[in-house]
Amino acid sequence: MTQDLLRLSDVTVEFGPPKRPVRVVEGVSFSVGKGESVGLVGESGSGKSVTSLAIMRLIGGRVAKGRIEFEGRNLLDLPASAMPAIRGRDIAMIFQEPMSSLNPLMTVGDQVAEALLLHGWHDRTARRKRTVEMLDLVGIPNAEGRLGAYPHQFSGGMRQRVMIAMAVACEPKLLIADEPTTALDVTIQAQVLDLMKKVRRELGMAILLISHDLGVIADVCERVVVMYAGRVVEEADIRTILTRPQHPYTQGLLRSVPRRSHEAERLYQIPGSVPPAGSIRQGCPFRDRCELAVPRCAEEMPPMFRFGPSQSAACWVTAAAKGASQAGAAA
Amino acid sequence: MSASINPALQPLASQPSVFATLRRVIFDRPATIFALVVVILFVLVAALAPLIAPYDPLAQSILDVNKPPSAAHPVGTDQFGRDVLSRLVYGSRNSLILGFVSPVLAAILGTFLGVVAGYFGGFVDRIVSRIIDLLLAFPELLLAILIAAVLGGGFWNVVAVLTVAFTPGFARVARASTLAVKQEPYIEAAVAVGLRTPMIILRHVVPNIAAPIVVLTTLWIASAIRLEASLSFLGIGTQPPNPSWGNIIRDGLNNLFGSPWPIIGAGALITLVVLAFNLLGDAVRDALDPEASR
Amino acid sequence: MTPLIRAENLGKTFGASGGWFGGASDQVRAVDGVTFDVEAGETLALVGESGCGKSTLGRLLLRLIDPTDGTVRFEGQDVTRLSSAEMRLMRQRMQIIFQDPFGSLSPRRTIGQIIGEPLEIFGLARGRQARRDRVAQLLDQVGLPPAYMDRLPRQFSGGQRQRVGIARAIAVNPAFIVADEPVSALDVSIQAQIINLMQDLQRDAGFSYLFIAHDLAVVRHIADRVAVMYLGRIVEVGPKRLIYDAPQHPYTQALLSAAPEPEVDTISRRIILRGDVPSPSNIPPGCSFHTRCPIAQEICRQDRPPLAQVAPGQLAACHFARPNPIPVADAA
Amino acid sequence: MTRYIVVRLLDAIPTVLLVLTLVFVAMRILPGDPAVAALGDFATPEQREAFREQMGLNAPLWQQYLTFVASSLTLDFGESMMNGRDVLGLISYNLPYTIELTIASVLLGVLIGVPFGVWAATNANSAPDSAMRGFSLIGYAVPDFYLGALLLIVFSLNLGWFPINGGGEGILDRMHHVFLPALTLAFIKAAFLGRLTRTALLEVLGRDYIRTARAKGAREPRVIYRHGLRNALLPLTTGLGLTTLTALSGSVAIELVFNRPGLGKLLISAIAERDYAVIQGGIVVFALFVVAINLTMDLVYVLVDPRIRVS
Repeated sequence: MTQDLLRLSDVTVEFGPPKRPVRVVEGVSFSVGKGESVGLVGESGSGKSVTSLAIMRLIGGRVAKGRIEFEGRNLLDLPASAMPAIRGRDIAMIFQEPMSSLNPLMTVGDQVAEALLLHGWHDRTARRKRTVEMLDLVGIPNAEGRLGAYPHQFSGGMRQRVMIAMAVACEPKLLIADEPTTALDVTIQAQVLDLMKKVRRELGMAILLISHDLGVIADVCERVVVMYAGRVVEEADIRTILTRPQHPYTQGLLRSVPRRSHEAERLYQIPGSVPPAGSIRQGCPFRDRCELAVPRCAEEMPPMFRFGPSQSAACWVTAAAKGASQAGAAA
Repeated sequence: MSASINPALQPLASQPSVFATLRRVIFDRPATIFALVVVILFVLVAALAPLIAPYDPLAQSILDVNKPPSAAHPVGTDQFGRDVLSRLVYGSRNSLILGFVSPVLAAILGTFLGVVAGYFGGFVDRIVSRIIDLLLAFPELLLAILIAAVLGGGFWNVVAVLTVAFTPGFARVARASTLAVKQEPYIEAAVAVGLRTPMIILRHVVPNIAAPIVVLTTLWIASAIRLEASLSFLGIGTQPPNPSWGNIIRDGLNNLFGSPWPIIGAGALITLVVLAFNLLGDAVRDALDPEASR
Repeated sequence: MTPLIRAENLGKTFGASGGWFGGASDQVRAVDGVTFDVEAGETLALVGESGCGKSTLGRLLLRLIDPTDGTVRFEGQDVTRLSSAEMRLMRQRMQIIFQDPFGSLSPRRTIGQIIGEPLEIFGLARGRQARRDRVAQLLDQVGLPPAYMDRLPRQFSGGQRQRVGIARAIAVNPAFIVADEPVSALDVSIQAQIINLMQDLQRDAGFSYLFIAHDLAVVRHIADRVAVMYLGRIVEVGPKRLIYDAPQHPYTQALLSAAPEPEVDTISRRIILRGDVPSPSNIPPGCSFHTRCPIAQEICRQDRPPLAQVAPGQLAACHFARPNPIPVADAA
Repeated sequence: MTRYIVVRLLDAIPTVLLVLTLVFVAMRILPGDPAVAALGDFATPEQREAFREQMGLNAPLWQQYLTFVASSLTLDFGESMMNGRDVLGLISYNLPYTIELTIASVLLGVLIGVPFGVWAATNANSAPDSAMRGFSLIGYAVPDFYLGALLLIVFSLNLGWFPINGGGEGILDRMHHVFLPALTLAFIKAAFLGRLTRTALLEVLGRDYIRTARAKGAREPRVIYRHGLRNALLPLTTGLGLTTLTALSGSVAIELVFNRPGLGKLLISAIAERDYAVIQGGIVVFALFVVAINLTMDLVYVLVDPRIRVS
């Protein structure tokens, strides 16, 4: 892997009063290389969205610990006033709810143009031309004629296209997409995923895609980070995850999704419920639902063990069985 | 089969009861304790007026006209030599009774109208909500003034006026809440298991719209007290010589050069009591209807 | 042998109206001339995207919504003509499981009261203790400890609430259950639990499901037959094997390829439909899919294709669905 | 948009008719015999008969209704029973004073309340916010006529800065006369508008599109004013309509406190004198005003909200 574009080391995010904090994300480390597309997968309460907002420093909670380095610079060290210059220009973001993520009182043209204006496009004509180009790029038919349209005149899929146009207008080096297709229908989801791949190809940026759906991640991403209850439990390239998952959670997740390759069997089910965010303070967060759990799992959170050149997972049991060694310290 | 599932129950951080929340909301805020004290004092004074008032509120005395505050008359006397403190003490009875009766009557009437209109929809709803909308276009005070202009003053007329002025507000809230609740799948679930409509309304609709109605009732006690004062001030509420905080100010205004004390005293009391009920209403709202707060 | 349920030419038009005079302005044809059967003991999956009318169709079968036209026969009896008292009795035979595990349980009633309500209505367990015993049994059946009977819904997780909803539905021993996207709102790792539970219960009690879903992946395990809906109409229906392996309607094909599965080799050949689903208040003439169809021809803009047999048990509404499409001239 | 405006205007017609019907029902049918209601229990039968004749109360009810609607719509309210003056004339003499008071108090209220609310919202949970909360609590509790009386005692009676009664002649004098009454109402309106601005702005600032604006690199002032306040204008427009209406209703008591001419004072005196024709005229005019203000606000909404404007 070449130089990292984004590197999170031991990031911990807390909400609530400082005296009784709720840790929603704990000790999360992973990185995104230049031009790479990485998926962050997890269920509700896994902390995946909070992690993505923490990178942009757009969360209500506190990053209590850790470093978030972008091109070698720790974003957490920067004064708050330095962040707007980075947001939208270096790191851009799109969100889950296309219906509410656009300002209802501003035309879509103005909203895309605003992203440009905020990052140095002061010439009006150039800005307008670029806005049309971007809307064209994301497949808004008759882009020039739609500049003056308002969001309510667009469907959900179209709004998500506008969001993408706005996000990539300044050619950011990293696009964070937080469940960008969850609110959309299947056929529209296919369109938007296709568009994200196209835009990435044309603009050469890195993508961090957050989703609960491994299928979506498999479609877009080269590498996957699996989160559970605020922690990273496994990380690998996509092919390895799909064929040789090591963490019992990843294994169970893959086996419980209905799909072609195991249609005949009864669906595998992970027992129990997803723990609410911040409810597990000690040991492996998956142990209560894990068939392999041993007493040690309740006492100590397993570190990441290396299972191959591109794969590591946090499980005492599989690591011992496969003789995996502890991955190098995250720094 | 169930043995293999073992869905461990994780009780979400133990859900506090409504009363526990109410207690917390009341006693964690100094302002609410203050409000509670004021309200209790107010109720006690009104209930025990004959014991507390030093004089007969109607007794005139030509010798004691327009006296400033003194030991004998802590808030002075008015232009007829009546003791202002005694008048204020007796005036609280009007505020208390009207303050409670009208909002409660309006809540019952308005909830009934709103639930019926919201649940059944159609023609009934169209008529009811049209009239509600129209009446709501009028501020309560103006509506009360206009109705009182027709009916005239007096205790029961004021009750009627305030009830009519408040009913549309309750009806709107009840209707909107009913419409929202009616969209909830659990209502459809009740239909799907074959429950009769009256039972659906009693079991599944009313308990779930009760919170905003109760909150509104508490908040409107404050409005009722202020409105009664306004009407009495305008001469279309409680009729002299019966004392009411509003008509004490009215009398005071006619005697501006005589003594400002009746105005100052009565106005301060209205402000204090209304403030206290508003604070209490906010507390009840925070306890019962957290989503409506802010 | 009559099927358990037969919907014939079922249709529903919603009309919006407002203002003083209440004139109808926007009409939405949510379900349009739908005909199909559900056999006893089978699971028919009803798949379509948002706004296709699948939930409305499910509610029409149960008469939670009154149809504008057509009939629903339940064991041969026309449900749409029952009086409201007769309909209430009929509800003992047909039940529903909802999508939203948070909204479908009355928030101020304990789960024991919620599950006990249908028992009370139909007099299935007389007396308080008998009812509690039966509720306990039902809770055990859906994998919840009976001790939780006196708790309120908000103390349960989404998956657990969905179990409560299932217990309420099976309490009256129905013959038919509409399951309206029962797992869409749940976490991935919980979905399998619920699907398995529903299958187990069906195996034990022998009722039928109409299982509504928004994509084809989720019904892969539970369906016997699959019906695909688009803009208020069924465009293809058939045995699961044929729908997944030899779909005939281009929309079914697109839907099947659009759902990304976590498989290594699926990524390449994907059919991507252009444009958005048209509004159900303005359905295109001819084949309503022609605005997005990759193989649409002139005939599709003019004639609406009927739902016709393409293989044993498989019907598709496409002019080009037959293995050997007959020439356009002859088709007219 | 045109369609919306036309619909809205047409919709006002039945509303006006309904208002007039309610007034008619309230005045002619509810009290039993209007003659008794108007003249009191002690009037002689002859006086009552004369009253009925004068008011046209001997005609069939439907005819009375039609006459009432027709004369209301042509603003023909007959003559005062006290002094025989034309009611329309009385109203048109008094109305400008009420209008100038209403407008002045709303303007002052907006100027004080909205900036205060923005200040509180952008400093939520700190000192400005607490100040706003205190201000609004007082504003919600203090009766306008009491506040007016206090201001009158201090500034007019004791300090002598402002007149103690009347409406004034000529622009400057009228402004001098209207200032204190307007300030009284404005204080209360500012408390309401300030609180509303704060709530609306905070609500908008929690929306998803605000996060979008931040995510594309907008700095806080731009986020608050361009994206936040613009969207908060929608609830504020409704609030402004409400403020105008409550200012109108508050003007009744304020006119009494400051002893200035105006529609409210006219109505209240008429009630005291049982001047039936003036009461009826006053009620109708007040009611028509309410309908007109609501209609205006709906039309203003069109300008602010593109979801109504474009579609």
